[in-house]
Amino acid sequence: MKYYQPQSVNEAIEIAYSSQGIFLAGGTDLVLQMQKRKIQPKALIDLGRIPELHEIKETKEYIEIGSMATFSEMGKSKLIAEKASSLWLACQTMGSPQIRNQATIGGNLGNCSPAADGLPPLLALGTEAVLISGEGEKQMPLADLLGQTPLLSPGTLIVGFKIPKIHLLSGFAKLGRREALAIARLSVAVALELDGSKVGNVRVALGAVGRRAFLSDSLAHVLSQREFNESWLELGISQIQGVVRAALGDRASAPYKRVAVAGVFREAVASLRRQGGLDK
Amino acid sequence: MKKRGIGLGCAWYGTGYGNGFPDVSSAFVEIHDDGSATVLTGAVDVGQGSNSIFAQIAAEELGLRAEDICVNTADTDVTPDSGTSAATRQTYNTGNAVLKAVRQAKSRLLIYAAREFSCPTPEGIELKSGYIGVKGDPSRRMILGDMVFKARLNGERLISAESSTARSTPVDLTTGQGAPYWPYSFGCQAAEVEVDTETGKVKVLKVIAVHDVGKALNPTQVEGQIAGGVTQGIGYALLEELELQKGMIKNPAFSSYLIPTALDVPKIEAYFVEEAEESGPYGAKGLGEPAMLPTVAAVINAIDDAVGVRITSLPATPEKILQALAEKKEELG
Amino acid sequence: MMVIECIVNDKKYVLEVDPQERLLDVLRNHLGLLGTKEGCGEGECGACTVILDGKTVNSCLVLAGQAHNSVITTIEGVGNRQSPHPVQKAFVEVGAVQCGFCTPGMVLSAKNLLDKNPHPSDEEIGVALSGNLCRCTGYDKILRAVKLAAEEGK
Amino acid sequence: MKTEVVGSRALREDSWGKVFGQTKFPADVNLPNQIYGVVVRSPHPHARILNINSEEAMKLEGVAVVLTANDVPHNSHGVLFRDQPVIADYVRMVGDPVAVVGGETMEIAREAAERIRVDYEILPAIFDPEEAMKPEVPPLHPELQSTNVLYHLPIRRGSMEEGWAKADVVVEQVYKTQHVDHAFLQPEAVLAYLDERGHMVVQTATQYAHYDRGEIAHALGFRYSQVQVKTLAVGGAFGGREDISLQIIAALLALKTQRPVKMENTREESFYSHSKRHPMTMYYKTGAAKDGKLVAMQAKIIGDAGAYSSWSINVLRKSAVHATGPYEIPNVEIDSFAVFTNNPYTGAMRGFGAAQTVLAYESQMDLLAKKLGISPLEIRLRNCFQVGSITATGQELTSSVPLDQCLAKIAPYFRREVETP
Repeated sequence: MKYYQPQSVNEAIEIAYSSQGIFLAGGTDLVLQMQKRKIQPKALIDLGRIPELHEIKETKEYIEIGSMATFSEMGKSKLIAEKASSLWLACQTMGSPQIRNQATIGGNLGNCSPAADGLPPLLALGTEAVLISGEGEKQMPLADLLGQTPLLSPGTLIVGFKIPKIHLLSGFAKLGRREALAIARLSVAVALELDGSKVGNVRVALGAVGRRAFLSDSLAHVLSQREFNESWLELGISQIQGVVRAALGDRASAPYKRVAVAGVFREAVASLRRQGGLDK
Repeated sequence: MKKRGIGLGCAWYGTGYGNGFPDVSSAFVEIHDDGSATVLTGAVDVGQGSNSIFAQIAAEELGLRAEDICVNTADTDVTPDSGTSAATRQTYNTGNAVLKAVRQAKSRLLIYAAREFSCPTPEGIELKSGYIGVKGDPSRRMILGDMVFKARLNGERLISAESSTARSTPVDLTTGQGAPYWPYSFGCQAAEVEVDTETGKVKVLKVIAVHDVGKALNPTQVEGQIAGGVTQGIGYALLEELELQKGMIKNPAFSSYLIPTALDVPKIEAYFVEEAEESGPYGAKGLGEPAMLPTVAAVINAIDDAVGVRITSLPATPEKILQALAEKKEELG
Repeated sequence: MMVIECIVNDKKYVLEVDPQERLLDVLRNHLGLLGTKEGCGEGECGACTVILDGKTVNSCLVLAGQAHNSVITTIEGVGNRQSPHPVQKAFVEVGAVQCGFCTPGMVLSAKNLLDKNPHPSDEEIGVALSGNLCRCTGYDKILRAVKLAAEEGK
Repeated sequence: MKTEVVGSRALREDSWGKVFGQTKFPADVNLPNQIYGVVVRSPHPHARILNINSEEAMKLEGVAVVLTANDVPHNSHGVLFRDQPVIADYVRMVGDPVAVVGGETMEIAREAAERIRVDYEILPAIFDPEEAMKPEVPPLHPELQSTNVLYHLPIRRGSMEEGWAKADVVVEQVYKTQHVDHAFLQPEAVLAYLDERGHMVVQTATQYAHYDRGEIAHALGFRYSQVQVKTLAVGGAFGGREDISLQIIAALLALKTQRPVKMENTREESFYSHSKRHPMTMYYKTGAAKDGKLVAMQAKIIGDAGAYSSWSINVLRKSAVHATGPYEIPNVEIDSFAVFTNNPYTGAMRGFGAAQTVLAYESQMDLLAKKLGISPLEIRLRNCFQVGSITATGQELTSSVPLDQCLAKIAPYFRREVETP
């Protein structure tokens, strides 16, 4: 097996084309799958040495996060804490310190586990994914990308994410079996705009409810343009339980998850309120 | 909603192999020319710290520090059989064997020293702080090593082999009557939990553990056993379960067979009661297993106290708790 | 095979490795640094924790190639009997060591925490050690030891 | 008695080596020219082995040897009965070793293990102990018992009729516990070699070196004096290192190849190569009088022994003896059973049978307290053992029974918390 460490995105794309190798981000999932021989790549293209992929920065319209930003880096970023707090929250509880130091947001999307911690917040925040391949660079809503099968065509590199600076308030909660090193059994990210006491443009994304994280259109519809109060919360709970019911059907985990999502939604909203300084 | 509750659990535990099985430990001891000593025993230190306990026992008897004792264990070419490191038996059983062996090796030295000090009986001799001398007469003492060296030049060999056997009888096969174990250890724990009634998640906030140890030979190690036991007990009560499908383990990995992490452990307060067990070394009895027993009961009882549901099958998963809450709601109409 | 260069415990190495090899195997098999333990091979237990470029990682999830041009600290590079690291000293004094299999990884996670945050809160200590499983101690004395090491550093 | 060193917080000598990473666990020792052993395990819970084809494995360069049941001089081991094969030709659980490969590297040995083809005649398997204990079910170990009930201990004390007559409140409940793994952090590992004396030296982590020596000597046909088991640092045990795991297999490979042999379990292999905590189903009925005194208890305890006996008899005995909890009950009827199934075998684990019954008897105490309208603390204080108490097995507790003192220490905390609204 060949091992490459390109210094630039273009170099990486070229190597991918010529070697038919696969991209290695943090490696916390890929290395395991290689150990178990579930994946036996012809070549590995380690993206760790491409400086631009590590950047976390603010531009006029976006918070931009390079695909190789680790969960620790995001979790320590003041920018993300202030302007993408649901993502920041997800970074605090993902895996363990060691995993957070290694795992990247790009890898989280590339591996695309149903329980991927980073995806529901990015979805709720209306994130655009930036991809590049031999055919050039393109930008598309993450929600659309997650609707595609396969997720990425071979040789496509995830460059990073652009979070529009619209949703100043966002929250996240995750239900795991234990307090650390827990795979999400359910996760909920909520983002919204608050105009006085009225909420607009609500976006709710769920993780570990089905094959991939998804954004719920129906929740967005029902919960937008209302007073932000207790009855809004209760409406949200009953609606999200319906969403989980519909998404899980008769899967073994359904009876539990469709009830438990109430507590997760409540906590996600509570975290949003705290982040927004609404509970002081 | 998050609700809090507190639960109590008591337990008892008969230590040793029990049921009349010959529960024997052995130890060899040699006191060296400089007064330091080596203890050989088959007992394995599996991490619980038995080697330190044996060093402390030998040091106590010889008036030395624990670090003056070499404890070499569990090499079948070298050490005598001391039974398994299980059944909460090494402190008690092998501790007794070491104590007997050290006293035996020491007894020759005492006899020799009594002659040296013109003391009519070895009862009048004591070993303390690296010295050997006449009890109550600080002017008549000698560095222990010097006395041992002298004794050896005069042909004394301060070596010994001893065994200790726990008392136990088989129970009657038709009535179960008998005295199968000795001694028994006791303990109780209180657990405070918080139950999320929406997700069914249980968080253990605090555990108070009080255990009967006869005598704490090393309080640090007693506390260590208790905290370790409590944590395993929490895993047993809430997290751990081997999922079997037609005899096949579906979760043979630490990512799917979950044990508690540092963040799953509550504040643990460990206390112990010291009421000497006459048959134990310095009154000690074992604690390894008893430390984890009451936890599961304390947690399960605390869940009931918090939300009024009785979980009867382990582990108390969020699924089981939510289901029990739903059933309770139905019952109440 | 590929050649990697790295600095391990202040010593520079140039090694020929299979790129699929894990850093854990490189440390144990090529360099004989056996203090780094393998408990699960899937990044769950933290027994193989090392500090790579200032961050703790599970060396069972890092490929040799990823360690190219990096600076690594293993337990062998932390302290010794003549001058133990404050964390090591505290672990012994408090009684945070039982079977000892998790200990090297725990010490490295704790050291790394204190390097970056010399006065951590109890919660920060718990989080810093949450990727290191221990089955013997119940973590209680380990958490206390880290706290003691931090206090002694004040 | 006044003591100085005993009772002090003396430091553990071994902890220094452990904090510096110097301590040698079995995975950390190696010898020049060693080969690596890997076990092929059965994916079936109950099967007869018809044929093992190792041709493809032997074709691989660097494969030293493949061993099967026929290669073991005395193919059995076990703590109570030698009912467990070193290498099975008849499989009773998933994970039974059916072949062993020795290779020049761990990778070669693993690759070769995957190439071994085993033909099984799959036999009907049983997983529910209550099913398995029915007399018409064929026994898994006919050489030990004519049914799958390996052990039954009845405990009878007093008169149940009188007991129930005195009971003002009765609670009846079924409790279940699960299979639990020891999850010690250090997976099993062994280094085995013949030394210059011709003795078999086995360096490993075990709970009982002398037992291991006996089992290795028995299986290989050696004198005890020619087998040395040297225990290295043990990375946690909790009962999971009581039975033999890799020790005999490694020694056998060393004997057959006359080379040092290293074996290391992966975590997954570890799950399959040691015992588990017994799951138990416990049927409990307990009665108390109005004054809070326990008057009668009836319990039926069924423990899943899995495929081999290991310590099951002793474990279920311990369950029975401790089934009342630390309380005086004059009228008691307990029946405890250990039952073979095709589940992973169960054996010793911290608590050893007493860790299951505590769920049952302490739950019963709280349920009774609720019915009686007294506090959980009160009902325990009224019934707990004291010096002079008689247990369900008729044993008089003659000294050091300070449960009341333990409860007294915990009481203030408990009362305070209870009073908090």
